[in-house]
This record gives sequence, structure tokens and C-alpha cells, in this order.
Amino acid sequence: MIGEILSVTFITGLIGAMMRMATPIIFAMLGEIITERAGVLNLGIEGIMLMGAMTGFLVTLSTGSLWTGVFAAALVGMVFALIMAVLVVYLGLSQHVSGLGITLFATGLAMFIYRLYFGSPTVPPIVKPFSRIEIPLLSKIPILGQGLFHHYSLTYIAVLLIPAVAILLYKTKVGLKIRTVGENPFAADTVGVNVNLTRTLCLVAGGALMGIGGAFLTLAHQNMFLLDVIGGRGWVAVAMVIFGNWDPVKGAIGALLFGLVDGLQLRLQGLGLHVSFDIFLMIPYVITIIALIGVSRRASVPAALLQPYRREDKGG
Amino acid sequence: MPGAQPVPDSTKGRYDLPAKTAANDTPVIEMRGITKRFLDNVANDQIDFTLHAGEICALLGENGAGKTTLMNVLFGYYSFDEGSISVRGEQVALASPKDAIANGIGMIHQHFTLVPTQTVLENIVIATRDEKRFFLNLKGARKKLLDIQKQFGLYVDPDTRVWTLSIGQQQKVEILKALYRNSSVLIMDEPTAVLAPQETVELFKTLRVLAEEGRSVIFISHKLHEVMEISDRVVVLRNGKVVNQKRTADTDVKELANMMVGREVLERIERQVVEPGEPVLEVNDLNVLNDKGLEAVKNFTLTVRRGEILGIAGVSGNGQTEMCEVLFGVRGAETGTVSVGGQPLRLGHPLSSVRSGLARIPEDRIHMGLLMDMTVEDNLQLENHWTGRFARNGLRKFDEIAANSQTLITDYSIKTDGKDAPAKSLSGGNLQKIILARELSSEPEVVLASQPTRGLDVGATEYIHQRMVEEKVRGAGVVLVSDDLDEVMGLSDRIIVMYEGEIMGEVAGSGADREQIGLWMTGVKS
Amino acid sequence: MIRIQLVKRTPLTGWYRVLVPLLAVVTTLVLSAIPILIAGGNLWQSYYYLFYGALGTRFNLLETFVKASPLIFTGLAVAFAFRAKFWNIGAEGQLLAGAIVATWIGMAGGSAPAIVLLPSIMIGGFLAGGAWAAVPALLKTKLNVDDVVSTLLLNFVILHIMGALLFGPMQKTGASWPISEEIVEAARYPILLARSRFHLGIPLAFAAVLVIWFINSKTVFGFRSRAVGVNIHAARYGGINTTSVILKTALISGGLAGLAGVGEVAAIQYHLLSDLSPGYGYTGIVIAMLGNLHPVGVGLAAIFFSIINVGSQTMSRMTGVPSYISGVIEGMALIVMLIFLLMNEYKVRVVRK
Amino acid sequence: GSEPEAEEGAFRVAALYQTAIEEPWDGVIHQACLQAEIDLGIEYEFTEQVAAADIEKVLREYAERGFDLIVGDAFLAGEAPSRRVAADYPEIAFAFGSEFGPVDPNYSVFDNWIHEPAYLSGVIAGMVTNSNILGVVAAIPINEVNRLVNAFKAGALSVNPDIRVKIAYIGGWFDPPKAKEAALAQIEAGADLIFAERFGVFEAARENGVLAFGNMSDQNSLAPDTVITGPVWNMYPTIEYLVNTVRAGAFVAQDLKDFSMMGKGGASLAPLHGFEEKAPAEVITLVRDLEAQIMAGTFRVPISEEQPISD
Ligand SMILES: Nc1ncnc2c1ncn2[C@@H]1O[C@H](COP(=O)(O)OP(=O)(O)OP(=O)(O)O)[C@@H](O)[C@H]1O
Ligand SMILES: Nc1ncnc2c1ncn2[C@@H]1O[C@H](COP(=O)(O)OP(=O)(O)OP(=O)(O)O)[C@@H](O)[C@H]1O
Ligand SMILES: [Mg+2]
Ligand SMILES: [Mg+2]
Repeated sequence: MIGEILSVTFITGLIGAMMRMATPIIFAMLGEIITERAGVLNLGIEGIMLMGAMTGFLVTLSTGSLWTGVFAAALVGMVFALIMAVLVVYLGLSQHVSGLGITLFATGLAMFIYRLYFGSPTVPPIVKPFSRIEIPLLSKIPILGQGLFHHYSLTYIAVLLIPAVAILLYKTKVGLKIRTVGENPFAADTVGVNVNLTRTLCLVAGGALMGIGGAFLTLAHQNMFLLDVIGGRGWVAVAMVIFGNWDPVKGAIGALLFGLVDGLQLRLQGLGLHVSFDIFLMIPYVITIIALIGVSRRASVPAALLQPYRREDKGG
Repeated sequence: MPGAQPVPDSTKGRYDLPAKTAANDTPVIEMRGITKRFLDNVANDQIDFTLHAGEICALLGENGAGKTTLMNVLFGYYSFDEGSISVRGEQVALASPKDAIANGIGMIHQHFTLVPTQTVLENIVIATRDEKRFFLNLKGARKKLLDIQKQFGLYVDPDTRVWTLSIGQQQKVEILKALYRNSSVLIMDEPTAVLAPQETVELFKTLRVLAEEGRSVIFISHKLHEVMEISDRVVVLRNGKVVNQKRTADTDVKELANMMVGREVLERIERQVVEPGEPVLEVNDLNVLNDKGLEAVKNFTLTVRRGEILGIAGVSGNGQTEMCEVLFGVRGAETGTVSVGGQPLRLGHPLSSVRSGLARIPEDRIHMGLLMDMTVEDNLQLENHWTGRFARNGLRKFDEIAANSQTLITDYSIKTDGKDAPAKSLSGGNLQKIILARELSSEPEVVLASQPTRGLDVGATEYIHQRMVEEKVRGAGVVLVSDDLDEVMGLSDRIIVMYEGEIMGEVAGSGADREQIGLWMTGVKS
Repeated sequence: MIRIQLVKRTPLTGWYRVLVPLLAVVTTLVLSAIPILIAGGNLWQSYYYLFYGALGTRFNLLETFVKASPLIFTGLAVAFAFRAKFWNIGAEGQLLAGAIVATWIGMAGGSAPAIVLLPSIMIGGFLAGGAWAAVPALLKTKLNVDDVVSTLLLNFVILHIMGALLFGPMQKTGASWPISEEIVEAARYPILLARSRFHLGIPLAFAAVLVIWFINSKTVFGFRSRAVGVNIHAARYGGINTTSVILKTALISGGLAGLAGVGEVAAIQYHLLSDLSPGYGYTGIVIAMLGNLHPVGVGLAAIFFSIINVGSQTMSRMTGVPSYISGVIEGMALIVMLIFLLMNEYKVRVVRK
Repeated sequence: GSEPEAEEGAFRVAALYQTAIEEPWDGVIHQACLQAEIDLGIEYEFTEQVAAADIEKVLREYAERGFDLIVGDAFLAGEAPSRRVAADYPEIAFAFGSEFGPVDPNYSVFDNWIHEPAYLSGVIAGMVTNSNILGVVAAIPINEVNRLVNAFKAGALSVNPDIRVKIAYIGGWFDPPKAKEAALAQIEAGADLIFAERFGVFEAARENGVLAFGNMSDQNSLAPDTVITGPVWNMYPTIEYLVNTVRAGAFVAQDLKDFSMMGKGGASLAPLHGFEEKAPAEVITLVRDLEAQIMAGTFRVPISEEQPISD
């Protein structure tokens, strides 16, 4: 069995699985990081991803264009994030409950629209999904090549977005404003930064990424939309934000680790161990908790997270 | 806009301003009939306020008089209900700080507006809107910042993270932030409340340079000596109205205090001589680390007797905070012992300090001493809610509790809507009275007061000084830790000076040599 | 540009406080018309069945309470934890922990009488939920692990532990599905009203509201947990053992959620199965916040939510609108209610710049 | 408003599904009812995604409204409430998918007894495979799933004793991404034919040029060049029988197992579509021969409900 685990195909396959399983989580996690860095916790993530998955699928099915579907998924993510912005930024409602409300609403709506549109067919409708792209030369590297450089374009985009978001946050004026809004909105306001607008834009940008993360599942990894397609990946993304200490690169490492463990457990199941499959399914979550213990010492949550900003409120 | 002066062009990156012309009498700022209400509380009532170029104007008033509110209105941070604002003769609509900044107005707030996790430079560059570029230009910003630092003599390392700075240094960052933006009107809301005397001197130098250049400063402070020293003019607010304004040269401290409070205020408490009793607080060889893991208090040994006030002077950030925190029970020590009334404290266990007969008046009242979202009564109960008097079998005795709260509110004349009012609705002075009531009502053996009058108005300060003296007369040992050298020298029977965690020297309170203490505070041994 | 501004107002009093939630309900109904009409449902019929389904008959009314019972427990669990700023997103997992242990005791009950078994499963379920909540509380207080994430992730963990148990030692003999043996008769909550599922767990839930209200407002512990929630530094400074308070808070919070699980086993299913909870733990968060973390508010919010949930499901069946409409309406109801409750303290001003 | 009453004499069927109707097991019942709406003139209402705690309420609502026949899946959370409600309404016929037995006078049970076509699929797999490694991606190890997996494996072994089978469970009814990854893992481990008990596998197979078997319905259209065939369940014979007996007043509680087997048209091997020509002739011949034997009752596919594990 050890031999099987150490074989080249096993390792190559595992790396590939890690990248695929991590892709939707990376998208959503980056979206959540941008949002939380501006001081807003978006628990609507799971519902927004499902709406993105559904919308992307529906639009692709009716237009025949995958990229139009991805675009529509981003758009619908932005719309829901905008609703979230009205609730928590402009009205200052509880971020926990508004987010969960959005998830409840969006989940219901996604299935509602799907059911109205498709009725109840014998087999679910499908689209022709994205195909994988082999990067010349790089994909020929032994062991790693096929694992790292033979993927969907969305996976490559997700990977490129990691440094992009990091640069945005740390190296640009916009990023400095976002971080300041999330740490001390009062400070941001007093230097002329529009706190509410910044938060809204971050929510909207984050919503777009969450929507795309959802669409990856229905347009690339799969070719159909089913009820549970997100399957808690939104919540995992929230966990990864904290795991990564609100840093895009560390968060992405977390997402990849999660993808790796998830891919590994599915492979271990195939090895004929006499262990309940539930134990395997549990592994990624347990590993994440254990990893959290390691990173938690220096946790630095954005100081203004969860706090609405209203100028004339005293003692908030 | 004929006649009006142009807004300084911040894109030029230079700090020259229109020359200060005596002939130009258009006020830089003119606020007319400003009224600002919070629900039915009128914080500003028909206020007129003008400010001229090159002028340093002090704004005075008790806690809650409406000073900060008026300035927030001027800074575009608060909307207002009635009135108008003109900048350089032109009526302006200031809908947000952005508009105020565009009009050359800068404000240093009573509460810091820095991001602790970011560097000094990051905190400062966010203030600029001059360059239309996407990426941060930290290099250019650093150069510009160094220029300003040189020009005004305000040195802070641009690359340290703000949370590692002392409060005085943070204040410098705030000022640099405003200067970096090239504000021509600088509002400073109690900038000296947290500064050491030397730092205040430095600040005043800076302010004078600014005024020379033709910039204007609005200066808010409760320290009347400072106001006399730095301002050209004073405006006094009471209950949201302007009650008086004068050229500084035409008034004195006593008159200012009376104008603010509306009654006679004792400028200095009579020193009462009491024969000191047996030692009641003994600190032995204390060594303490700070949050950064550095030695903050070194080999600190101290004895305080009944019936004396021991003043601890020193520039803030020299270990006073950490030393107090150990005695309060919220910080552990590397080595050392502390005993109160002969009983040793269990260091690092707040409950031990609570039960020891030590009255604790913390420096950071809002974050450490009070539960701002709970009621006045809850705050009065914080330390003794579990005692047999107020609880039995885990149930609280509400009759007892209410009666006690009522008594304390009356005895300590706490101004509040009642025991069930939220603490955050109280003014700073009255919040401090809650802590005093809580700590002193049990007749403690030792009173440890850390910066007890910081940010408080003259009336409240007077009250607290009086109480400290009363405690001493009653027979408690009192320790007063303060940056305010006047306060320490005015009240203490003995004074020690802390520098870098060590005791530099000790002098008797009466007739102490100010010069000598000042030297010790800066680390010069003699 | 138009700017929305919220301006604080003197809080509404008296009738207005009743009127505001009513207006929210009306608004929700008006908004629900959109999906109903799109799906081709008859509007008035839909409204009728919404209320008929939740309140229209004795059985339906009692079913609404059946649904409210677990929601009150999980709502209280979350509210109690949040009040001390222990961010317990894990009521779902604690519910399952309670259900697992309750089932285990109920199965092993043998011939013990109800007077022994009923308290045993309640206490067992309470402790199990509490213990499962104590894990993240310990991680938080001892190892500084963020409680939002750890409670959330532990939900998935216990779901799979339950799965492993139901395919292993707890699986019903002969069954292949993830289901346990039934608990013995004596361990079942008595049905209190004939021809219904109105069970012991329902008055228990309302009793829990009172108990939590009592703890919060009358006891030393209630004071301490509030103090810890408001300002943990000040609480510690004041001599409160904050670690102990958080742990006890977690125990009680998890215990309440555990009781929700006990009720589902002892009154509804009579055995443990993998789909025991349709997310009651997550809904509990919504209910706690809607109830403003106050136990009485939680009770009212849970009933409100049950009415919407039960009513909209019946409505979808009767009018042929896809059943997912209930999620849509619940989400809308929640958001609309939040906005209207805000109007108790703020008014909206639209400013033109 | 008032209850939408059915026109006089119409035969009304209600269905309760614990999952969404995309779930193939419930989907098959739903399709049969839809067909009965057309062919038998019944009226049909259904509720999907009913939570465990709500099953009893939904059933009582249907019963109160006087439906003639109530069907659905009882597994797990539905067993107790459906039997309870049935006992309270003896005048209504209940027929539920269940692993347990019928109850007099009005509670019948059925199940997907499609191990026969699963066996036939296994036979094809055993003969067509090159690597001798087969994959199975399934939901959770319940009898309904185990039967199919074991029959599939038995069929393969019957023609090829060197077969090894890799099995992965995804832990739920729907998680296509996870199912796909499980399939990919099996392909990497050498599997060249995969039995897709759940959705999500075909994509993995298609991308890697591997062949697959569907389940429950003819799923060839999801990936025409990938899906060879697969066991198909058809609930229509069961529904038809139920409607007719209830209408005739002849309904008795019974196990309707036979109506879901090949003999009565309740189970079949999905059409082979393009593979009819592509596959080696001897495969087709053998499968058609076995099919005929099963229909004739001369060959009985063994039933095993043991939980299978990977070889
Ligand atoms: N945002 C606010 N909401 C409600 N009331 C406020 C607000 N800000 C100030 N007030 C009230 O307005 C009055 C004036 O407060 P302000 O802060 O202007 O006083 P101040 O003169 O600056 O006092 P201090 O010397 O303590 O800083 C007080 O009664 C205060 O409680
Ligand atoms: N805050 C406190 N300050 C001082 N003594 C206390 C305090 N709390 C409890 N005690 C002492 O400890 C005894 C036990 O108190 P009690 O059992 O109420 O505390 P507890 O519930 O264990 O609280 P904790 O959360 O601190 O563990 C009390 O009789 C009291 O003398
Ligand atoms: Mg002020
Ligand atoms: Mg204790």
C-alpha cells in the first residue's frame, strides 16, 4: 500500500486533485479576504457561490458561451454582495445574521429558479464544460508537470489572483485604504476615505469572486448543476481566511492544504482500508483545526470587523 | 472668488503658504450660529466662532461643553442643524472630512486615528490624495516625510509599526499626518493630555513655527497653564454656548477656570501635613516585561506608608504603566513581591489585587476600568458583585445593590440619568467618579491612581485631587502616577522619578526642585 | 449623488413597537408576491395557505410549536454564547452531540422507568452538547484558536463521527442505512396533547427561556458572562475568571443545543439518523440575532420563524409553487424584519448632495 | 381561499421525497408518476426535499386532503412517520420505498431491485476491461447501493476472475465534484471502467477517455461516447399496478419487489446506443443471452447486501 502511495501517478494525481479541489475555495477565500479586510464578514458566501454556480450554468446553457456564464456568475455575485452592502454597510445591520439571511435567501432562490426553468427532467441538463489546458514545456516536468500545469483556465486564474490580491492589498493606495477601513474606519474617514463606499466596493469585488468560485464547479469541474454542489465549500473558505490570518498567500496555502487532504482521503478510500469512509471524510476538517492551533498565536483579525460605521454614533 | 485666498496647492509638495499679512483681515474660518443637536441634547447652541491666519486660538470648557462637537462640525465630520461655515470668506458645505481637507483644514482628534498594525509611513501616506497613481509610492513619501520631520523637528522612525510607539510618539505621528497634508488650519483636540512636559514643550515649538508661517491652530486643552502659554486668544464654552472670549494676554488661569465652571475653582489643593504611619504597600525587587517582551521595570523597590502621597513622575512609557499593571493584577512579573497591608499579592491574579485592600484607578479607564456598554450600577458592581453583601448562593441581591448604587451616586455626585443609564452616556469626569466610588467606598488601605486626571476638566480634576488628599488624611497610603509634573509636585509628600523602568531618584514633595526632577525624567543622573 | 443616512431617533415606544414587526410581516408578504407570481401561483390562495399551514388548524398550530421547540433551544444556545462574545457557530454540531448521547442512553435504557430515563437523556444530552462546545472554548481560551472557525469546522467533524457511529457500533442490527435502534418507550418524551406531536420538549423550551432569562438577569454568573462579553479586559481586571466564565458559558450554550438534539430524538424520530437536523443549529444563529440575544426575543423570533417555515411549505404544496420558495420567503422575512427593527432606533434620511 | 378540490372521481396521487428530485432514486418514482398522469389520467402532486422532522406533517396534510394513494421514500427518517400516518388513515393506500416489510391493511413497500442489470453491466465490464481494474463511485454503503455494487462485481468476476474493484463513497447523495475526484483517483489507480452510482463521474471518465456505466436511468445523453449502459429502474409498473388495484378496490398491503425486477419490466439494462456495434460481438451475445435467461426465470442473480470494500 505504501508503494501505491509513493507511486508517481499517485503523487501526480494527488497534486492535480489538490489544485482542482482548491480552486473554488481560493476564489471564494480571496473574495472573503478582500471583504473582511475592509471590515465586513460576508457569511452570504455559501449562498452567493450557489447562485453563481446556478447562474453560470443557466447562462452558459442558454448562450452556449462558457465565458458569458462565468461573467454572469460574477455579476450575480456582485448583485447579492450589493444587497449585503445595503444591509450591513448602509443600514449597519448585524453582519452575522445578514450574511446567513443572504445564504438562506440565495440558496432558496437558486433552486427555485432552477426548478422553474428546468422542471423535473429525467436526467439533469448539461453543458459542454471548460476543457483543461496543458501549458507547453512546464507540463512536461516529471511528476509535477501534469499535476500543476494541466488545468482549467479558471484554475490558472485563481492561482494568478493570489499574488494579484496580495499586491492590491499591500502595494497599492487602494489596498492601504481598504486595510485602514477595516482596521480603523474612523481614521480612514478623517483622511477623506469614503468608508462606506470602500466597504461596498470590496463586498462587490468579493461577491464577484465568490460567484466565479461557484461557477467553476458547474462549468469546469462539472458540467451540471445539482442542489448541493457547493457542499460547504463556502464555509471552508471562511475558515481558510482565518487560517491564513487574512493574508491571501497564507489563505491560499490553507486552501491548497485542504484540497490536498480532500484529494488524499478519496484516494485512500480506494486502497481498501477497513475504516469507515466517514473517518476519511472527516480528515480535512480535523487537519484544518489542528493547523489552526499552530497559526492562532499571532492571529490578527481586522480590528473593525463586524462593526458598522456610523459617524455620529457615540461609543460604538 | 475675489479676495479669498487660494487653497494651498498640496500637489506642489512644498510648504510655503500665503504670507502672513496683517492687513488681510478676512478670517480663515468663520462659523456663524452653529447649532448641533443629538436627539434632544443640544451640544452646540448658536455658536459663533472665527479664526484668523497665524492665530493660535484655545477652546476651553468643561467636559461635555461641546468643544469636540464644534470641531467635528468644522471638520465636516458631523452634520449640523443650523448655521453656516465660511472658509477664507467663502461659504462652504462641509459634508465630510474630505471637503474640510480640501479646504485646508486638518484635525488631530481627541482619540487617535492611527492604525496600530500599520507602519508610521503607511499611516501617513494614506492621508494624501495628491498623486493619481495606483501603486503606493512609499519611497517618495518617505523622502517628503523626512523633509517635514527635519523642518519641524518631529522625529519618528517611518518604518516602525504604530503599536510599538509610546503615546507621545503616536501623537507626533498624528501631527505629522496633518502637516504632511499641508493643512493651513490645524485643529488639535487635547493634544497634550497624553504628553510629557518635554514633549509638550516640543509641540509648542512646532505650533509656534506653524503660526509664524501663517497657519492657524485651534487648541483644546484642560491644562490652563498651557493655554496661557501657547494661545493668542481663548474662547470658552459652557453647556454648548460661547460664554466668553478674550485675548490671552488679558486674562489669567483663575479667571479662565471660573469662566468655564461658573464658580470659584481651587487652582491648587492645600497641602495637608499628616504624620506618616506604618508601611502599607511594599514592592520588592520587581522586574517586569512589557508586551514586546522587553524589560520594562527593573529592580523596582518601593515602600509607601499610611498617610502619605507618593508621587511617581516620569515621561510616559518608562515602565509606569507596566508597574501599575502588575499591582493591578493584570500583568505578571518576572521576579519580585508586592504586599498590601502586610498581605502578599498573587501577581498576575486580578482577584488577589481586588481583595487586597488596594484601590485601583487605571490609566486606561475606558478599556480596562469600565464596561462602557453596561450601566452605571453594573460598573459600580464590577469588583464586588460576588461578595456576601451583594449576592447569596449565586443570586444577586438587587435591593442591596440598588441602595448601594444610589448612595454612591449621591456621595460622589456622579452626574447621570440614574443608576441604569449606560456608562457610555457619561462624561469623562463622571466616568472617573464611577471608578473612584467603586474603589474608595470600601476604605482601601492603599490607593494606586494612574493618570487619574488625564483628559478631565478643571472641576473634575479639582474633585479628584481633593479625594486623594482625603484618602491620605484618612490614613491610606496613596500612590499617584502621572505625566503631569504640576500635578505630582502639587500633591505629593514624596516624589520618585522613573526612567527606563528604574527609579532615578527621590525627593521630598514640598520644595522639590523642578529642574532636578526634569533632568531625572530625561535620564540624567546627578 | 444621493446618500442614505441613518439618524438616531428617540426609541419608539408602546404601540409602535408592536406595529413595526407587523409592518415587517406585511412587507414580507408583499415581496413574496414576486416569486409566487413568477411561478404562476395564485396570490391570495398563497397567502391564505401560508397562514393556514402554520395556524389554520389545531394540528397545524401545534406543528408550528413542534418546529419552534428545537429552534428555541438552538436560538438560546447561540444567544447565550454570543452574549459573552463566544462566537458559537457550532450549535448544529452540539445538537448532534446531544442527540447521539441521548440515543445511546435511550437505547441502553432497558426496563428503567421513565422517571429515571427522561432526566437521564436530558442530562446526558445536555452534557454531551456542552462537552462538544467546551472543545472550541478550550481551544479559544488556552490556545487562542478563533472560535468562529473551530465551532464551524467541528460541525462537520461530528457529522462524520455520527456517520461512523451509525455505520458502526450504533447501527440498527440488520439495517444498512445510517440509523440506530429505536430508543425504549420510557425514554420518549410524552405527547402532551392527543392527536398531535405536541411533546414535552415544547414546554421545556419555554422553560429554558425563563431559566436563561433568570440566569442572565438575576445571577452572579449572568453578570459575569455579560461583563466578559462587553469588555473582556475590564472583566478580567475586575477579578472575574474570564476563562472559567467562557467555559461555563460554552457548557450551557452547548447544553441547550444538545437539548434540541434530545428533543428531536426523544419526541420526533425515536432514533438517531444522519439527517436528524435540517440545519436547526444554523437557523439558531439567525433566531438569536433576530431576538436581539434576549431569551424572550429568542422565543418570539423562533415562533415567528416557525410560522414562516411551516406556512410557506404548506403554501408551496397547495399552490404548486416549487418548495424552495420557503427558503426564499424565510430569507426575505429575516432581512425585512431586521430592517424594520432597525427603525425602532433610527430613521432613514435621504440626503441629496 | 379554499382548497383546490379535484374534479369528481379523479384519482389523486401524492408523493413525498426526502431529497430533491434530481436524486435518481426519487427521480425514478417522480418520472413514473408523471407518466401515470398521462397514461392513467391520475392527478399528481409532490413535495421534494422534506426534512426528517417535517415528514409527518407533510404526510398528514396529504392524508387529510384525501388523496387516494400516497407514495414516496421511507428510508431512514420516513419509516416511522409514514407507517404511523398510514395506520391513522386505513382508507388511503400508502406505498413507500423501504428496506422493511409491508403492514396490513394499507402500507405497501417497494425498492429498486436492479441488481440484475447491474450484474449484466458487470459482465460487460469484466469482458471489456483491459486493465482488469474497475472503479465504483457510490453514495453511501446502504443495502440499495451495496446490492448494485456487489452484483456489478459478481457479474464482472463471473467472466473474468482477475478483476479488482476499487470503491469510493462520497458520503452523500449529491457532491459531483467529489464524485469526479474519486473517479479520477480510480482512473489514476488503473481503472478503465467505472460504475457511476452517483452523478459526477462521467466528466472524469470523458476527460480521460475511460468508459463508464450510469445508474437508475438511461444516462447516455450525459456523455454519449463515455456511457456504455447501466442498470435502469422503472417504477411505472409498480405505480400502474398500485393505481389499478386501488381503483378496483383490490389494494392489499404487500412487498412490491417483483414489480421492480426485470421480469415485470421494472428493471432493465439501459440501451447500449453506440456500443451495440462497437463492443465485441461475443459480449453482446453473452449479455443478451443472460438477459433472456433472467427474463425466463432460469437464471437468478445472487443478492448480496454486504458492504463491499476496495480490492
Ligand atoms: N456622537 C454623539 N452622540 C450623542 N451625543 C454626543 C455625541 N457626541 C457628543 N455628544 C454629546 O454632546 C455633548 C458635547 O460633547 P463634546 O464631546 O463636544 O464635549 P467636549 O467639550 O469635547 O468634552 P471633553 O472635554 O470631555 O472632550 C455631550 O453632552 C456629549 O455627551
Ligand atoms: N470575583 C470574585 N472576587 C473575589 N472572590 C470571589 C470572586 N468570585 C468568587 N469569589 C470567591 O470564591 C468563592 C466561590 O465563588 P463562586 O463559586 O461563585 O465562583 P465561581 O462560580 O467558581 O466563579 P469563577 O467563574 O471565578 O470560577 C466565593 O464565595 C467568593 O468568596
Ligand atoms: Mg472633547
Ligand atoms: Mg471559581
